Amino acid sequence: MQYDHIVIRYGELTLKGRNRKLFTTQLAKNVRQALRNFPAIKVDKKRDRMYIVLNGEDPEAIMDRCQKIFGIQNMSVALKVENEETAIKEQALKLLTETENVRTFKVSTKRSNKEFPIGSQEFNQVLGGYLLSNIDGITVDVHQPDLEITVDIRSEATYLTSQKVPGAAGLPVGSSGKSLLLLSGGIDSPVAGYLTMKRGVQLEAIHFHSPPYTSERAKEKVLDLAEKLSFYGHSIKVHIVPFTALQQKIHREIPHGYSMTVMRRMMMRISEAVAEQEGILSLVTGESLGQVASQTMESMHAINAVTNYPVIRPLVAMDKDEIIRISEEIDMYDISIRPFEDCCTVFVPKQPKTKPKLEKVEQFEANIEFEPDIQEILSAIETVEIEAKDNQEEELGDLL
Amino acid sequence: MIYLDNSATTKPNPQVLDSFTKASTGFFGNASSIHGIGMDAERLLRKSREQAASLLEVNPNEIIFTSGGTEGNNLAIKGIALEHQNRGKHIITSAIEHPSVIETCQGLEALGFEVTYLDVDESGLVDIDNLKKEMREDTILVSIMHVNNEIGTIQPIKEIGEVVQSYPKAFFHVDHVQGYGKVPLNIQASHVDLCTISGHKIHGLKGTGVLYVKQTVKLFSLAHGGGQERRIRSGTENVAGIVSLVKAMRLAKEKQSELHKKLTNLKHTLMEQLQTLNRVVINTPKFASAPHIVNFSVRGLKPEVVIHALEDFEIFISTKSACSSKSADESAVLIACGKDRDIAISGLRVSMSYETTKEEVDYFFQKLTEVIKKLSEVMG
Amino acid sequence: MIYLDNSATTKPNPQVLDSFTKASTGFFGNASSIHGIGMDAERLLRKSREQAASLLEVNPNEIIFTSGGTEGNNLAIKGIALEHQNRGKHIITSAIEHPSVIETCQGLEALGFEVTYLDVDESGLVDIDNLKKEMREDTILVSIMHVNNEIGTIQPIKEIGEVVQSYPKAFFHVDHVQGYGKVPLNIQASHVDLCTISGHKIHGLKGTGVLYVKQTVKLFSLAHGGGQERRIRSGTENVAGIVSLVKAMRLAKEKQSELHKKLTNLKHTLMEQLQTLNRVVINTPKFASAPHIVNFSVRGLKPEVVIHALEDFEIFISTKSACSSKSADESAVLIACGKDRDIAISGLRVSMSYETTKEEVDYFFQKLTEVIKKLSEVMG
Ligand SMILES: Cc1ncc(COP(=O)(O)O)c(C=O)c1O
Ligand SMILES: Cc1ncc(COP(=O)(O)O)c(C=O)c1O
Repeated sequence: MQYDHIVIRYGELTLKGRNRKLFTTQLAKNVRQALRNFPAIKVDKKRDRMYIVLNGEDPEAIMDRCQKIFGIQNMSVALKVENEETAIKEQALKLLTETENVRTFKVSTKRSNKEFPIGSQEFNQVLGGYLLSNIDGITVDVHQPDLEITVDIRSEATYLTSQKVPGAAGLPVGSSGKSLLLLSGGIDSPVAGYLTMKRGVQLEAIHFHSPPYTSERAKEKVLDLAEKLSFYGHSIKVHIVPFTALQQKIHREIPHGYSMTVMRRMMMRISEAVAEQEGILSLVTGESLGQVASQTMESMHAINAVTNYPVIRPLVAMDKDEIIRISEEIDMYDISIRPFEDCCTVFVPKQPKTKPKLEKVEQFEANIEFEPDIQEILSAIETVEIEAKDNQEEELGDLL
Repeated sequence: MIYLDNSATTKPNPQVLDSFTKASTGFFGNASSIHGIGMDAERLLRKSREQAASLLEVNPNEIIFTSGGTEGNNLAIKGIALEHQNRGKHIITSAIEHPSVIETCQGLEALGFEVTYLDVDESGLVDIDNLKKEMREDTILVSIMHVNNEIGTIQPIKEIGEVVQSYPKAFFHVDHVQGYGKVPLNIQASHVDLCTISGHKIHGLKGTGVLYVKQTVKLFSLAHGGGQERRIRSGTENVAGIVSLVKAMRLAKEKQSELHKKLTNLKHTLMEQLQTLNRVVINTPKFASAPHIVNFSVRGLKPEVVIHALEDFEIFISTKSACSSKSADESAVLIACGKDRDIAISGLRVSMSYETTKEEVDYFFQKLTEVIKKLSEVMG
Repeated sequence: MIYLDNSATTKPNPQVLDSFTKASTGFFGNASSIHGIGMDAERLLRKSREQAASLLEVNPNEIIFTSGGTEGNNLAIKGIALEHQNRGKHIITSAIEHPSVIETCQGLEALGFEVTYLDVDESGLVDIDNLKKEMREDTILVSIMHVNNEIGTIQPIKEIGEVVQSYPKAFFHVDHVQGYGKVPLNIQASHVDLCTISGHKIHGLKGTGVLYVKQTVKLFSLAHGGGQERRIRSGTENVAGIVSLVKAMRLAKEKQSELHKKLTNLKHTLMEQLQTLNRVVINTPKFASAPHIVNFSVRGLKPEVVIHALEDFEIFISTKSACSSKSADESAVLIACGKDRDIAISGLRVSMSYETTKEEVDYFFQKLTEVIKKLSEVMG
């Protein structure tokens, strides 16, 4: 069957009253961006839905790609027909005969164009009867049909659509500002990033790299995770922080029970500075309560004390199982479990303080000059922009 | 040279060979080494696996790279048998499988397994009702090929998959070696648990292949060791070979629908022409057969003699499959299809590739006509 | 780039790759096809087999071409076990074999076989008297490696062969993967029944190997099918791979004695230098070890960190073997040699090739010294 359109329905964002236009405009932009490898398509934004005019492009590939765009409630392939009874009948017949494995069907008509002469109930009957009399061995099943044909009669035309495919829901990325994600190679932080993007937030990421204690593979893993995330937005800037020297200094100068807390505070300070430079107003972390030593209430308190920026913690109240399930769903789990160390596990003290006291941390830090180290690090950050690549990278793609 | 023995092996595509050479020198590291040279190899391996998975529409961790079709079939069948023998020791296959399936099953019989070899009809087709009858509570594996390598019959894989699916203890293996790139197969929709592909049949290199192994399926490993390939198939990964294979898979897939049209036309023309010849009986079924294979017998003429006579014109075709071509007797596949012995001993196979042209097929037919005429005069 | 991880894998020799490419295009036929294109491939295959045999000083029909060391070891061990289980189900190996031997034995334990893992002394050597004590009437296989891949220990293969020889029911398998081209081994004089070689460890291509199988030895095939390779290892022969392997074998053999001298010198110099470093403990035994491997531990430093630090200078060495390098824990080989845990978790391996120069080794030593100094300051 040659479908010529995809209908995209908005869902949640239709509720947003005056902001609606902002959201739909952002969504249309995101859709165009995500589908830039399908040059023939056209995106036609309407008040209550959006059409992708296929112009011959492959509908399945496009629907696949659209499933990673937040702000889409659901979508269907569609066939555009003129508002005329015979044309609708013929096309519906074609649609039904050319779809495989259909023994039962159902017609539902929605007539928002009241000028169309036949009412929706009546048209269900008219069209149903027409289809029954033209195809052998087919019956109507209103409860569980193999194929439901929706006839959407609108002012400009009629759209015949079959099944609805759920979208990623949420809000269009870019409609809720920007945040900086502290991205490690673990399971949690990419999930935190994903959930934040789902609320319409565009991300940048920051990663702390400590060669030779952490390997290139660990860095690559993070870039691979960022690439997966970038499919939900357009592209993600990743700031790679050379962290070795500072970690070594902390290891040397701070009592071991407190080195972990101090290290995290340094990460927060550096992240805040990067956010400020980039005009970003908040940070995102993958912390959740009670998983490891650094995620006790006391620890969070001591670490949070260095920043006034809002810290978004989408996982804070989630179970590990839930987090893993999402990680698998969004295809990041296999990357996250690649066995390479990240910087947080490099100088793990034998007995980190699980309940660090803020005054003590501040006291330890006060004795040592860290500011020059931080300034040096900030000037040495490497930033890469990761784009959602639908095709293989050049270098390797050539071989494959 | 008119090479019409592409079911035995194909000429490697120069692009495929080129990828192999480049990867051999540029990515020679051991993908398990932790340094950068190992990492480069590992990344390339990972990309290859992802691409193979997307071509087969499965998950990357369901791709097990092997050394070819024979290894894939052995690993699938022995791997299931040895791992799951506590559940049952009954295996079902068909009478017209490739030797790497049939002989593997016979090898398992020697180890105490019981094997049912399903009959086929005159087209080489397995009968679904018959399969249903033979399924038992202790059946742990059904292994049926997609496209037969001698006569080209396409089995109803999806229907078979549905039957096997209803037996929770039984796994379903498909030898897809002759099918890949020629006849579409939807692995997941057909409920396939294991699926074999071989590189050198699709213009890739010898020594390369894939076994698809569904995520949830456990196999007894035939290659224990470093734990590579999901612990199912250890050994330092042949990254260059894998890269070349995936490239061959991609090229074959890209050409598939065009190829199907072209070869189907050539096949039908050739079959119609052959029908006009005296003594010739066509063994490839008219329907449900792959586009690249035409098998026929010339009654009363020794097939080797025909082959060698055609070689004088630089035309290369074969008797049955290469694997069994050295035993001079009848084709087990043709016998299983119920052919007379004199047909079964005189089978000839033409197998085409994307490079085959109409001119070549016409020229082949013309020379075959001459050869048959000449030889018949002698043989009387 | 200073590549000192040649025990993990080697860079293919350009001549070897060239042979592969030429054979892939010029001899692409299926060696089992009866026409001229098949015959050309078969002839090349035969020549290759003869040359491999003459390099190993064995008969051509004792050469079974495989896809590498892991397949060779699995085929030898499982092939004997499954074929001869009626005679007995006891297998002897050592505690420091490669995973492709150890894990294969463990796999067989799951199938009801009993395996004795011989202890080794602090140099990694198997004790002959101990072996004699463990030999039983139902022992069907003894599998001992020639050269250990982590620390380079050379086992007394001839003496072991003599012990096994006196048990008519027992076969003797040698994993010669790290030995070939480095340390001479006389297969026949050592009463070896099965012997594994891998192409990519000797500047050949991945996916290639040989298993020597003595004429009189029968194996259960892990690759049933068309009956190639004495029915032991079916599958369309990877002629180009085989040609490349045999070329690599020849080049390695030709260079062997020169290489032995050169690497032995480099090894001794390096070991002497390493001895002068604080924290460093040398694990490779001074005597009875291969010329290309030097294994040492840096107490208190994580080996991955040392490796990554050396990468900054384009120097590539490894932790234990590539196969087990991703599991962060201790080396089973070093533990078996009786080393403390802190030594066993910090093993590093330098493995050289014919391309390694004195300058490279000196530079490596200099940078290692610097790296250890710097890292030690931090770790306290
Ligand atoms: C149907 C079929 N299965 C399996 C094989 C074996 O594949 P390979 O030659 O790669 O071992 C072949 C070809 O020989 C084949 O035609
Ligand atoms: C001693 C030894 N045996 C066997 C093998 C396995 O060889 P391959 O990598 O060719 O499978 C190796 C190397 O990995 C080895 O070092």
